[in-house]
Amino acid sequence: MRITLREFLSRDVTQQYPEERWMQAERFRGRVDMPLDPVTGAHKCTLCMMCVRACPNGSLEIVQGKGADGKTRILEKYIYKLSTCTLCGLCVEACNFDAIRMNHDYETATYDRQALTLILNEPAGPETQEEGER
Amino acid sequence: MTQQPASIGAPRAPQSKDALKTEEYWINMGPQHPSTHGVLRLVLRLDGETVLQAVPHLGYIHRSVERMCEWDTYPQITHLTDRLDYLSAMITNWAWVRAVEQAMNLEVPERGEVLRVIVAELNRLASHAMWFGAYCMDLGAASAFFYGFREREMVVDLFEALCGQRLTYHYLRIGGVSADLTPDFEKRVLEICETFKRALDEYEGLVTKNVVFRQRTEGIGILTAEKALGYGCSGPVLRGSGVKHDLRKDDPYGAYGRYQFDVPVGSVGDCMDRYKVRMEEMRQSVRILEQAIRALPGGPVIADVKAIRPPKGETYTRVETARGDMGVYLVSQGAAKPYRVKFRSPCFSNLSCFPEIAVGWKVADAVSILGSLDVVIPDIDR
Amino acid sequence: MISTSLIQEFVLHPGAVLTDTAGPALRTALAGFGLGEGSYVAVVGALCFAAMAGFVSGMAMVLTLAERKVAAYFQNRKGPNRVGPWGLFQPVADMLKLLYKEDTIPRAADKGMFMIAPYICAVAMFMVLAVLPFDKGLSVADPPMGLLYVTAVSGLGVLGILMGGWASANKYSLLGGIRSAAQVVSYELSPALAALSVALYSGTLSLQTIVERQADGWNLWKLGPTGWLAALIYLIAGTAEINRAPFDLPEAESELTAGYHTEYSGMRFSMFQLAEFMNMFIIAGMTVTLFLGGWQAFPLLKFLALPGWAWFMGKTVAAMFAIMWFRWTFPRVRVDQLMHLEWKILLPLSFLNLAVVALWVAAGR
Amino acid sequence: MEKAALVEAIKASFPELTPVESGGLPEFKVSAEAFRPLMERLRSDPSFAFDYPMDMTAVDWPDAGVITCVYHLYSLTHGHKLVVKLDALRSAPHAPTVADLWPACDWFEREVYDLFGVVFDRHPDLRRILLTDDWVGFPLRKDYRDSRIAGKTN
Repeated sequence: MRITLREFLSRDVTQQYPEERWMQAERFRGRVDMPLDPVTGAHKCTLCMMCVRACPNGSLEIVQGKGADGKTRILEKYIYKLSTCTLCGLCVEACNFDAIRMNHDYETATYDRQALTLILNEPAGPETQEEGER
Repeated sequence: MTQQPASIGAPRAPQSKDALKTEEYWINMGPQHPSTHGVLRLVLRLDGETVLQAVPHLGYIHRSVERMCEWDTYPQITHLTDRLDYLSAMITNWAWVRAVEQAMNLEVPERGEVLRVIVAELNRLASHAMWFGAYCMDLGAASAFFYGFREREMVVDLFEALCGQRLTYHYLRIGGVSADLTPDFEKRVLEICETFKRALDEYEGLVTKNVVFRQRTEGIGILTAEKALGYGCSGPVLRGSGVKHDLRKDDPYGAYGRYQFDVPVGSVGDCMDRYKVRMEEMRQSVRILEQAIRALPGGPVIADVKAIRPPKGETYTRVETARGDMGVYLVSQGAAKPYRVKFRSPCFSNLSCFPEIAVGWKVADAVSILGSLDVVIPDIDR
Repeated sequence: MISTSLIQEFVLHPGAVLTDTAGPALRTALAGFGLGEGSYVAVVGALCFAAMAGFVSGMAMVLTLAERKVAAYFQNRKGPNRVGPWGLFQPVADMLKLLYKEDTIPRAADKGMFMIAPYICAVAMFMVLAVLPFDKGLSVADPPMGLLYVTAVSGLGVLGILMGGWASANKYSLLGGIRSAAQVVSYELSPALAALSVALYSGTLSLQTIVERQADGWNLWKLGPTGWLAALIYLIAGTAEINRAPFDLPEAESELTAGYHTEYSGMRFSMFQLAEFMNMFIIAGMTVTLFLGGWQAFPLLKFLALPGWAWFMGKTVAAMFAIMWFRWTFPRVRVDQLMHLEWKILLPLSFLNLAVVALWVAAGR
Repeated sequence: MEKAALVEAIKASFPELTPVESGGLPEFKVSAEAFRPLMERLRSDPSFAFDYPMDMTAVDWPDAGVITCVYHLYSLTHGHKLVVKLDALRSAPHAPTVADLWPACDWFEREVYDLFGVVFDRHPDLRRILLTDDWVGFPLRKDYRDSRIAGKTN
């Protein structure tokens, strides 16, 4: 009894979620996301397909398109199926060009399944956080 | 309900002629039930409140992880093992990673081994803290659940800082660990050790010495040593029955050989013994952590291994998770994907003794016994 | 005619005001309409029921919030604080939810009994509440054998629980109902005996006079160690009688999901909740009346001159806090241990206690 | 005791058994007839004292037309491990049960029956343990195809 009273008087440890936000750790693995290279302003992806092969759940898919001069291959669509992704981080490790990373976005619930299939390489990209506020 | 074949079960007590005419009846405990810790269905045959026979039905969360392993390459399988015994995900990672390293007899750098021990013991602390909360909730003391989780939260925050996830860590890699420690890691681990020491004394006072708790656990669900061995129980369940068997000592692996810690053993094998063994194990884990943090070797954390392709052949390795020994039987044909993988789940065997030790006890005791076995259902169904 | 001094007087001594001024005024007013004594009783009865219903719904709302807040602080968390400041409107939200929620009746349920059960619990609770002495003269009725009445009627609540458990055609509810039948019936005995030792000492069964006799000191001290023992037995057995932890077997969350009221929802469920919370209030109130001097002031703090009912409510809130404190500290007892505790420990103790008090009273204190 | 000593000791009492040469644990491949006596001996003989059934599973070899039941045994007293393998024909896989020697094998064998289809003779309660009772087919067999598995099948 004495102990529960002591707990009764000690401060509470819960966190009021919507108001107080949890500051994730630096290495927090949220959703996969393709930031813009601050130097060139473009995506760093070189279509080497390493990440697609590394992903155990087949949630990455790259659609290639023809470049302006008809020969070079350019990245058309970098499709990321968040619905099958298990946030294991193997793709980020496999990428040698540091093109993709896992940002701190953990509120990824949506109302319809299609919204879970994201196209990561649009210039703006789905509300990707800026490079700074990682 | 199909009539369950009575593999193990007690016949009803003989009815004296003039006794009140009572009937036995079947009751479904699960798959949705507050104290089965997941989707486990126990069909109980009751006579009033006394359990005459318990027939567990498994497989509600069977994802056939073993079949999925045949599709993925070796590194990809590591993240699958997070989802087996999710309360000691670090240690289940280690079980898989150790199997592949043994198959390729790959040398793990010293710092990687020590980090694995630290992370495994932290995970054991978090898992036992969670079990403590859930077990007290099963017996009715709801507030102890929150105290258990308050302690566990510190460890989970540390893991988030270390590897980025709070439950499915995927921190270990074949050949070592994926990332080195964060700068404030040592300080936080020592902080956790202090908190757990104080918390364990508080739990002792709140629960262990509590008369009602002792009445609900002492002498209940006796699992004799011989039966425990026969049923293949392991971990705190086996040690609770008085058998001193801990893989970290009997089948040493990793850097456990460097640290002094003793293996708590129960005597009778009732719920209280299993409870005491786990509480003592938490203290031993704190001891290991303190020794490990003070002597952290330098150097790389992962061996650089190019192609992970174990030669043709098979290995069987075991690791001590928070619930018992988790074995990995790996058969490889030299390809990039394993030919056959079998995860020996500690909870599967720990639960197999339940139908025998739950007979004759009340429904409330069945809940207490199941809680003391500390089963994690995805680990059973795989 | 309603002068401020009357109101101020009413606040201080509601009982006296009601019996001396309001009662005769009402009687003459009715006589004016040519209605006799019978209608006077009917009107007073209706008024009392309205007052009690108001008090009960107000108290239930306060208690639901208090229970959740106290539980939360015991568990290092905040409890409801979203609906209104510090969660004050949470009970209103709960009430609205329960009103609008559909009253599902399981298909296999025994409809009649299923619908009646919660109201029997509520009725039992109301009947006991009628006798509780809130202040000098401020209780709906003050029968000379009040204590006997309370012990008799509080056994009625178990009927509702048993019917609820049986009617919802669900094995878990049946188990809960049967458990509560065994529990409440067997936990009638020791509190009755503990209360009897107090009645023996104060020479009456009427609650009001018991409280009056405690003017010069609470029974707890006057009865000495037997007083302490009787109070402890009453509180423990009382908690068990209203199915609250650590004896909450009928609605054991971890074994029977929610025991007898698993299948209930909406208004019927709120009736069960209402009965449970008010039972807690009653047990606390009875403990205060019997042992802690009802609406008598603290002997040391007499100078505060608070009205009687404020003392009563204050002590009852303290007693309720203790009951809640039990709930969040102890694990649940098993059914046979529950019976063992009553029949083999509490009952002999209360008999012994009664014997000692009887001897002491016979020897003439 | 040491691996070589253990292998010798077993060969002494069961001459017709040939240990399998592999880098790992001591291993024996056993025929169905010699299986029960060996297991009973391993269980009861104090010099072996294999009292702890570590694991029991099966591996499907479609091209060899056989399902191999693999028993991993461990002795707590002596601390040594042993692997015993028993082949069952894929067409009608049968194997004698050891559930009476080690109760743990009751559930292990039920799981192998459930996922591989190996019928264990004289098993007390041979039912599917993981899948629903009316499941068709045995998922862990290499030739098991299921239309519902999206994407990968091999």
